[in-house]
Amino acid sequence: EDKITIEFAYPYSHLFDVTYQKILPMFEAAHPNIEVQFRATYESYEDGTNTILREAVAGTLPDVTMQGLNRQAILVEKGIAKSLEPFIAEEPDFAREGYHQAMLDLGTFQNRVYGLPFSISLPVGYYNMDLMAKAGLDESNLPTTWAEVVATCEKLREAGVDNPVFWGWNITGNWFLQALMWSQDKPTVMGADFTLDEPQGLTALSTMHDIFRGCEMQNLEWKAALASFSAGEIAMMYWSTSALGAVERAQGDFALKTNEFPGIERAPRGLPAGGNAAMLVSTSEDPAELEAAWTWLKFITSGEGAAEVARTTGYMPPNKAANEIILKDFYTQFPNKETAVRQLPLLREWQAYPGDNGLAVTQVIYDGLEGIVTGEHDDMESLQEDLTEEVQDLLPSGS
Amino acid sequence: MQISLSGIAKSFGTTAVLKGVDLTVAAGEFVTLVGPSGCGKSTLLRILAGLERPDGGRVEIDGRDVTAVRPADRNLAMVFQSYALYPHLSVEENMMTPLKLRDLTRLQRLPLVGPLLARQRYRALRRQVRGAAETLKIEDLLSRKPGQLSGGQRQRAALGRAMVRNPVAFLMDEPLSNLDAALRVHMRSELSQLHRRLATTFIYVTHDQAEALTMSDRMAVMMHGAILQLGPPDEIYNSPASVEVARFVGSPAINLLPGEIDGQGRLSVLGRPFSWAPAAERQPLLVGVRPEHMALAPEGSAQFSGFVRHRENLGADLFLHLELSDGNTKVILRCDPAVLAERTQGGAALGTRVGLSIDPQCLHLFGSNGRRLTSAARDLARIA
Amino acid sequence: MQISLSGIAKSFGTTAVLKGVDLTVAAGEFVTLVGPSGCGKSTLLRILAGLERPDGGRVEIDGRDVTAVRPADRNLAMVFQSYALYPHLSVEENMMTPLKLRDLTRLQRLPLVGPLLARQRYRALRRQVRGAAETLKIEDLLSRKPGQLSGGQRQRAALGRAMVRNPVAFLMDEPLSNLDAALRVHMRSELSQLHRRLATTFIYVTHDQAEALTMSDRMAVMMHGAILQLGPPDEIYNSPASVEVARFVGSPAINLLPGEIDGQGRLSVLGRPFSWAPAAERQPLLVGVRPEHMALAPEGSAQFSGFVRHRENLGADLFLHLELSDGNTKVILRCDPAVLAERTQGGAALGTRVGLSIDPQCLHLFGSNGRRLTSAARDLARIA
Amino acid sequence: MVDTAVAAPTGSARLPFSAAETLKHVVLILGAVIVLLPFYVMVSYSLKSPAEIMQNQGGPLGSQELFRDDFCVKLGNAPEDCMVRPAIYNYTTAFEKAPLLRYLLNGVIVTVSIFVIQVIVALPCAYALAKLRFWGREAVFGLVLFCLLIPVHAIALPLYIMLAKLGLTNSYAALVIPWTISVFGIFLMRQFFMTVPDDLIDAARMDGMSEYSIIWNVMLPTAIPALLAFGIFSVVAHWNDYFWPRIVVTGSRELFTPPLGLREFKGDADGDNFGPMMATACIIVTPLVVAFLLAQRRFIEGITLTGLK
Amino acid sequence: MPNSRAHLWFVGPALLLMVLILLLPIGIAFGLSLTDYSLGNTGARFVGLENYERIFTRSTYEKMFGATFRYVFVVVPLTVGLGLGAALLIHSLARFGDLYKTIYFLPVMAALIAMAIVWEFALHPTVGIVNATLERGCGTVLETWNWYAEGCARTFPLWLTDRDYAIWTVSFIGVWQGFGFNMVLYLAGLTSIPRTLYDAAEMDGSRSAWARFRLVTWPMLGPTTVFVVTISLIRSFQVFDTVEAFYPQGGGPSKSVYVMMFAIYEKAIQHNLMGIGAAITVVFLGFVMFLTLVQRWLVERRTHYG
Ligand SMILES: Nc1ncnc2c1ncn2[C@@H]1O[C@H](COP(=O)(O)OP(=O)(O)OP(=O)(O)O)[C@@H](O)[C@H]1O
Ligand SMILES: Nc1ncnc2c1ncn2[C@@H]1O[C@H](COP(=O)(O)OP(=O)(O)OP(=O)(O)O)[C@@H](O)[C@H]1O
Ligand SMILES: [Mg+2]
Ligand SMILES: [Mg+2]
Repeated sequence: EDKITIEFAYPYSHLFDVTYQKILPMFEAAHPNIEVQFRATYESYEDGTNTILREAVAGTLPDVTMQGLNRQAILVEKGIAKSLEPFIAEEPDFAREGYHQAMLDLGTFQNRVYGLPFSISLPVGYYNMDLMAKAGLDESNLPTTWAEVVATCEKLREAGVDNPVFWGWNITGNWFLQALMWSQDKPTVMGADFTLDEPQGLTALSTMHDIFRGCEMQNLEWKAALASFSAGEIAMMYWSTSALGAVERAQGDFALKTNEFPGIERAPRGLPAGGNAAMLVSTSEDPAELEAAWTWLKFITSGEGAAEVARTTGYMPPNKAANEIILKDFYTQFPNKETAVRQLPLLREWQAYPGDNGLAVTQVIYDGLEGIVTGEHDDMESLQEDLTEEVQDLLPSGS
Repeated sequence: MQISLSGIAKSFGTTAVLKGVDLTVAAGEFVTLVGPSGCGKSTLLRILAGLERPDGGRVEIDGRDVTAVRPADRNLAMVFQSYALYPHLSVEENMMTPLKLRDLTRLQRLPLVGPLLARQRYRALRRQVRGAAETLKIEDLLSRKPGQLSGGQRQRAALGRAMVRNPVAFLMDEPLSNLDAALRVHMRSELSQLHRRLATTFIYVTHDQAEALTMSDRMAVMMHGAILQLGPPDEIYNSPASVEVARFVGSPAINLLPGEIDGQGRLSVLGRPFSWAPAAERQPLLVGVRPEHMALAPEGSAQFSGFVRHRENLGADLFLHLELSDGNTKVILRCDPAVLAERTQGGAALGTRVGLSIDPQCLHLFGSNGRRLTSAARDLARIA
Repeated sequence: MQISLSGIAKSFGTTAVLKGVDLTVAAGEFVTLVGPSGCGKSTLLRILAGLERPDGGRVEIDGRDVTAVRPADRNLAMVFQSYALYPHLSVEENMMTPLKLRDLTRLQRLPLVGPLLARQRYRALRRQVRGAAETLKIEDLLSRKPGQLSGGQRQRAALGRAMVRNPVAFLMDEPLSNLDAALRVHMRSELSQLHRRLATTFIYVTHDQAEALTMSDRMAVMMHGAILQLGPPDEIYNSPASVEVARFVGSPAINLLPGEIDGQGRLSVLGRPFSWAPAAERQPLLVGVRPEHMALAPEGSAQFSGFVRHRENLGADLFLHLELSDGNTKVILRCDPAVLAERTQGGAALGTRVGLSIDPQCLHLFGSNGRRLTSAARDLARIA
Repeated sequence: MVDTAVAAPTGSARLPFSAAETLKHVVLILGAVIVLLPFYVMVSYSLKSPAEIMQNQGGPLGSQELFRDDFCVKLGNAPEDCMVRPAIYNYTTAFEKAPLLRYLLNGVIVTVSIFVIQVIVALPCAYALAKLRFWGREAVFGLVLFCLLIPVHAIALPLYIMLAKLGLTNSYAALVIPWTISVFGIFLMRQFFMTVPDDLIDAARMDGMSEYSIIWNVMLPTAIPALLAFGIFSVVAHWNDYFWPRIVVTGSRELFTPPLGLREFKGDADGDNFGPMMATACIIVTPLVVAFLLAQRRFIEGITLTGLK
Repeated sequence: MPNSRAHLWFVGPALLLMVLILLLPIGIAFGLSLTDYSLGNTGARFVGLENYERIFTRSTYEKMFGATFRYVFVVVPLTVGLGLGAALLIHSLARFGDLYKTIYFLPVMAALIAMAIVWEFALHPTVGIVNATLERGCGTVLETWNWYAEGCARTFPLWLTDRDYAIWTVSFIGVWQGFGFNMVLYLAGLTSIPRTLYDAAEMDGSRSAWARFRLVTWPMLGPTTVFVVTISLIRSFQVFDTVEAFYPQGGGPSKSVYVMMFAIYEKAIQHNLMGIGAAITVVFLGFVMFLTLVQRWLVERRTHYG
């Protein structure tokens, strides 16, 4: 009988190749009439979005694509992504598959679901326990607020650690800013309104400033930071859970511990979700093919498919069923991977900025934050003002 | 097969390089185009070859108008000053190229396949090449590349490439000018002999008058885009049609002295009356005397006198550069060094005053327009 | 100031290029080194200049050993075949360069600042340059770049650059060989006159014997890295010390005929006995006769006879190439075209048989070792 | 201050290693050390395990101690079966994970077709610009000079859109077409052809060659050194090009060129797989170095003749 | 063959491709620079010169010009100078010239994307080979040098991510990558200088190598220098690969390495704002053309050809 072929593309081959290599045989066993062809992987989320935009012009879109959570909005706005509502409607017991609402929200736009999250990361802290011990800290009393972090820095520096902290402000430009905003339970954009001008905004900026200055943090690029951390020079590193694999692979001879992301004065009240979601971008008119694409999309985001994400990467699956049922022993076996799961209730949207200038906004924020690290900006209030003005100017209502 | 050019005109941009040149070359003739640099010799030759298209005029070969025919279809062979051998091909391949292009089909010319397909034909071509190589005595060099040859050998290889195809005529553009003096003299006689052997038309461009004088049946002296005089070499040497031709032909150059014909029709040179009347109107003249027609004479019997300013002894000849007593005329005279040594002890030292006599029969008279007076002394003498 | 080279030896790799050359040049002399290509002339000159260091031997200038002295400190000036003018500098700057390098400090040589700092000195230098330019008649060209000059003008600019510094001697390496024939003849006399005017030593390298013969006080014939003969040009032309020298000097080359001296000490050439005895032992000989010492003679009175194979009419001279009756000896003889035309109607056509006579006084006899027999006819004649 | 005058009088008396010569070597070796430093790092990393790379340990060649291959473990194998030697791991991964042989083949196909087409297009044009007189020649040459200035990155998107409209993305054509015209090639070859004597061309015409065969039978063989020079420039540029293939090849990996092989190991925010990446880099650069070594003599000669003197 | 139409066939294809592949996209870019087109949108709005206005008013773009010119003015003189220096040294060598030639040409041949990563490691602030080597010097006399002492006290500079060093570091890598290319061009130029000119200089009394260089080598290399400088200018204006490899986002610390080509890429491809990207392209072309013309005009007059 006819085999239906669908095309599929995803980012970060060195991370996800193994995941899909494990999923594919299972899928083929379950659906022998569908053949999934993998396209060249995207180098990064940005590359993924740009590629899809180009392919939309060329008319060579794949059927299913994995996009960064904050990149979904663009594809929806430009009408490239297809709504998944019709397919969800067909599913009799969609909820039972384990998609819980918070996760579905990440892919919901104008009340319609466009993307199903596949792998989720959250910001966490990585600690070199050997160094932390020098500051007199152990597993039980790792810092929970940024103030504590700064205090720890001082102790560490006294103990001869030149470079106590690396705080990943540079990850995708604005993720950590959103993290500080969500910590205070404040979204960064509301509609077309940039909320940095509110008091929470200033708090977020000042917190960063305190960390960078208080810890005399070097402006490291991620690879350099990873190298320094692996070499045992950095004690505390704040970054995405997704890097766990890379960190463990490269780590030197010290005890590594991940722990919850600290908050401002208290534990965070929310954190932005990183990771990617599966979107349907097929241009096919053939219902059978669309159906096949949906089948694949559903397979990888639920059940055994999703579980492989946790097994093979530092990410966690966004699927309740997968996390709670399938992976129970797994997390006890790999406690460092569990930190993110513990933070799951804090999961919030990784917000995109609306309009054509959305990506340029990210850049403006990135540049602003970088100014704090490099010491270009010291007055947070004026930075707050500048950033707000510039970003608002780029957002649709501003023009 | 007769070649004729008529009314050939050619301009580059706004400068007219050729101004209506006519030239007819008989079958088997050796014609030399000679003239100063830039006078248009090469251009004329290139027009004849078809490499350049004239702005006006006709080129005919054997009565057929070929003005618009491609060079390849005129069956002329050309030898270039720089030889223009294909540097990447051996001498044999160089010589074979025109044959291949003419006699083989496109398929047969293919690099590896060709020789297999048409073994017979290739063998025939190779025989032809070998024949030409023997004539030129370069059989041993056939497998060398041009870079491995000396100047004279390259010259011969280039000739060979021209010869193999039995062209209607050979066109040569200063083929010897890249050779050193001794080799040039040698190749001169080789070319002449080749011409006699092949009995093909040669049209030969040079600015070296020695080549033109020694090799050609007829020579054409070109200047400023026009042919000034056309005729056998000795006619041109002995009866130059104009001052320009006279000055160009002969080495060292002809001596030109101011003179005039007075009311009685008597000639005087540098103010000194000569004893005969060239039968022309009263006019100022330029009087030409070749160095070999002047002789040292005892002061008494001499017509002129002057000081020796410089002497060049070439072994066989000795050229004396004299400054005449009038102070601003310089002449060169040739004498036999042995004779001179005998006649004047130690041979006319620099600065000494010597007498000079001129054979009136050997004067060339040019009118104020620069043209030869037809009734010049020597011609008269001949008729007499 | 006397320049002397003694025992100069030089090898490149394993090939010995110079094999112990001795040469002494008197102050103010014009000495020419002549010889075939590759014989080591340039190398010798470069050793003298200091551009090359000899493997053995001494170079002395004015009695001082300069073998290890840098070129810049020998105060010799060199004119190169390719002129070697700095193409980016005007003629004036070119001529000023050696002066600047010698007379100015490093600071004063700086591009823009220098002329401001040392205005006086620059003015003096410029005067010096202008003086030399006047001598050479190139004042008008001073501001041009070499690329805008003709060959002769470049030649003069190069001379100018050498002249300005009043060197001990001028060294010239084939300075005329890049010029065309007419200009070469002209520059020849200019150089001679310059030499007379400056009265400086000239050491001049060429492979063109006409230059050597006409310009030099003495010429040295070099071959295979050694000087074969050194003497005034007419001595070399008239009494070549060996076959090699005789063959090299003279154009067209000397005719060489086989001969011998028999038991009675009588000379015979090509089997024909000659009427005098050169007072040498019995031996086989090579007998040299220059083309101008052969003459056409009526068959009866002729010593030899041959067929005309080729004729070259140069206007003033006519060279006949004859093949002697013995079938394998070829000779060239020179005659006056006018005389020939008179004597033989239409002038010895190709293929006709002509008689040939040789002036026994002008024979050059070379022994089997190639060396001249000192008792050769002509020398005898002279002594007599 | 450099002794440029090779013919200096000291020349012939020069010992194999005089003081000046030694000094030059010292300077050049210092330069070479700096130039080679990254290559040393590259080769050295291609032999090391991830931990050694990150912590800068293991000496120049790495300790070659066994380490665990996570990828293998994640695929469900027992950890003890997944112990590998770094050097072997890095190079085998380079060839397995990224089908590097295939990429190398693609690289050869693409660079060779680009070069061949560039030659086919540029050579006649250069010939016409150098040796034929025709109306508008100066204008065309001016255009060539102008086009030399155009950066590819600036026109990438319009070009992509044009190719997309033709449906040519994700094909060898897409990789090749934008480079079919090399203005640099035209420029270089024109300069070279200017030095070829006119007589040679006229001789070919007299021999009966058409203009077309003059180009291929006379100019091409004469221009081999210049072509070699151009070839090195062209091949180096397109063999190493990362930007353009990344833009047009979005479909199957079958079309990847060697540098895209690097991207398998490029991980951005999540850490890269450096060992295999460096191994890949070493493998990619090797063919070029070999080619350069082979071509070097005539390559420099080629530029010498192209009128850049 | 003046009468044939051969040149049409010869120039035609090249001309056609030139127009289609190079000029048409430039035309399109010019058109787009007047709009706010964004990939994936169906239409675009005509915005006049707004995009250009932005380029010349926003501070980011000021940084763009700053970074570009800083890069160009460091890299061009150094690649040319080092290229010449290396060529002179190698040319004067009796042996081993080929070896050095190959070594110095290596960076030209290496894939920059891989080399960028290598450099990142080599320049790592603590474990990188550069700073590790510098650290060895701590405690020696070098410490009397203030800068060095500071480095020893904490760490030596973060070459790539310190905004005071970044552009110079990137420039250094540009020099590292580019001077071999110029060296080869200069070597070619050197081989074609007639030896007799050096002899003449020697005879004229130039005693030092420097005098000979001033008198002969440098002027004779004039045309090569024109070519080398032109090519280096164009290439360094077009610098992109290193910047993108080191700073995939943002163009370096405080945008200190935000060169024009990266700006074009960031705007047009990363941010999907084709209008602005195209406008920068047009400005870029204008700049390079202007500079090339100026340079030609300045140099051509003083250069001797043939
Ligand atoms: N292709 C051309 N374009 C412009 N001018 C030309 C061209 N070819 C020749 N000329 C000019 O035409 C004139 C005649 O040139 P031609 O080559 O026929 O001279 P020539 O007599 O052969 O000189 P020579 O003895 O130097 O070879 C010269 O002034 C030359 O500059
Ligand atoms: N630098 C060198 N290296 C090796 N061989 C050389 C060098 N210079 C000259 N020779 C060789 O030395 C011999 C003499 O050369 P030289 O230049 O002195 O000859 P020449 O008499 O000047 O010849 P020409 O008349 O051709 O200039 C030649 O065989 C030449 O090949
Ligand atoms: Mg000519
Ligand atoms: Mg010589």
